[in-house]
Amino acid sequence: MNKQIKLSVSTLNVMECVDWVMSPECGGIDVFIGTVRNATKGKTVVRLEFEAYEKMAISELEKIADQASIKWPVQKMLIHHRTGVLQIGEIPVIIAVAAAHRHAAFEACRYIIDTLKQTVPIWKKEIFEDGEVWVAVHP
Amino acid sequence: MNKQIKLSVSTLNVMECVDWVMSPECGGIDVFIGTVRNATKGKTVVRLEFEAYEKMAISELEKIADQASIKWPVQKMLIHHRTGVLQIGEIPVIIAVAAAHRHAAFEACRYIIDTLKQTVPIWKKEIFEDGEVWVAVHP
Amino acid sequence: MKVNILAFGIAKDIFGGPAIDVELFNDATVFNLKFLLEKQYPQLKKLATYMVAVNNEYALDGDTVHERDEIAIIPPVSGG
Amino acid sequence: MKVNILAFGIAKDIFGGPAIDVELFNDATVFNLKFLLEKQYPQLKKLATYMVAVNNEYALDGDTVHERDEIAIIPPVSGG
Repeated sequence: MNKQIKLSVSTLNVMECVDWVMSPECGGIDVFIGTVRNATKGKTVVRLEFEAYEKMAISELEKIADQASIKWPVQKMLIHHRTGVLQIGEIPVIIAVAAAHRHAAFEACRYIIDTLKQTVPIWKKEIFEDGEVWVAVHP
Repeated sequence: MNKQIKLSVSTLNVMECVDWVMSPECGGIDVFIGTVRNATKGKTVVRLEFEAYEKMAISELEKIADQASIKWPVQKMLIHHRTGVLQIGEIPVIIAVAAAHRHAAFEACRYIIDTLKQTVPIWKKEIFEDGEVWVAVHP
Repeated sequence: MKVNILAFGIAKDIFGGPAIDVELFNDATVFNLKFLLEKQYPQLKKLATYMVAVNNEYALDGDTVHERDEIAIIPPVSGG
Repeated sequence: MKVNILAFGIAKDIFGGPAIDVELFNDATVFNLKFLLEKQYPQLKKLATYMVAVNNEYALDGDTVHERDEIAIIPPVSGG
């Protein structure tokens, strides 16, 4: 199993991620792309800021990828996550998984994003016109 | 629900598909990308040929997308499928689904590819060095 | 009545071309059509299964076919 | 012993900065540390939950902390 895990302050590149996981041994690739929504509970979001505890975030992401590769027969896995300021429509996260069979790719990709949102030390702050708030989705 | 369904004799473009489904109301996009594997049951594949009963294929794909949009709250769905000759590594199919919440995107995307493989009148011929065969995965 | 049958995938190989004409009695059903085709093209029976589409919709054995219907033989699909 | 505590997200706001120093007795546990911090920064208790990481691993309440450990307060995460 071949993995690439990265935190980045600059724009994530979907095509670069897809190209990295694509290989002639794989039959299916599943890609999850998060995007910054323009509203939360009806309130207009101006921009987002992501903060990461970088060393630990990388190490938790590595664990998640390793777990996924134990659970499902996957060939390549990529996780790129943004940090810093993101405008509406920008991409906070890209997860790409290539496998010989599509079910493994789907399952692993979903496992990675679900687990990432529970365990990886990255925090999102939503900036509204009249204030800002640290998001706490998983209390 | 906004959908785009296309059969194409030319190379499918992942970025174009992702860009089409991306919108500021969506929080998650799931993309499935099929790729041509270089071997089937250990036998080297030289190239593939896809044949479609085009009018019916489009109509069956429309039905699948409509079903998916009844089952899950999705915002945009795209299905592009190749026809004609494909070399190893080329992309026979791209499915992209955007939704406010990721679970709907994952479920709908997986439903579409699973159902496509069962009901849509498209046929794949594998060309080996010493012969060729129409694939019949779902008897 | 004479009906035109489109063939795809392996059915095209079995029929030796992308379409054939067959002579059917009026009010014939999909079942009648399949019976006739399997007599003329015994290799059809070797397929694990195949469907008949009438006017771009999967048809049931009991459905009636009409002279101007667009009829197609749909061997097991393998898209994706 | 003096330990340095890193803070992220809302914990940074609560501590008023990205790191604080606290004075702890030797062989103190994560539980002792949390107790002390919650006394000094009562707002911590208003978080639905928070974790402590020691040397980049989530720690349990019973784990011992040492002088040179890298300790961090991990409020509810919201990546992705």
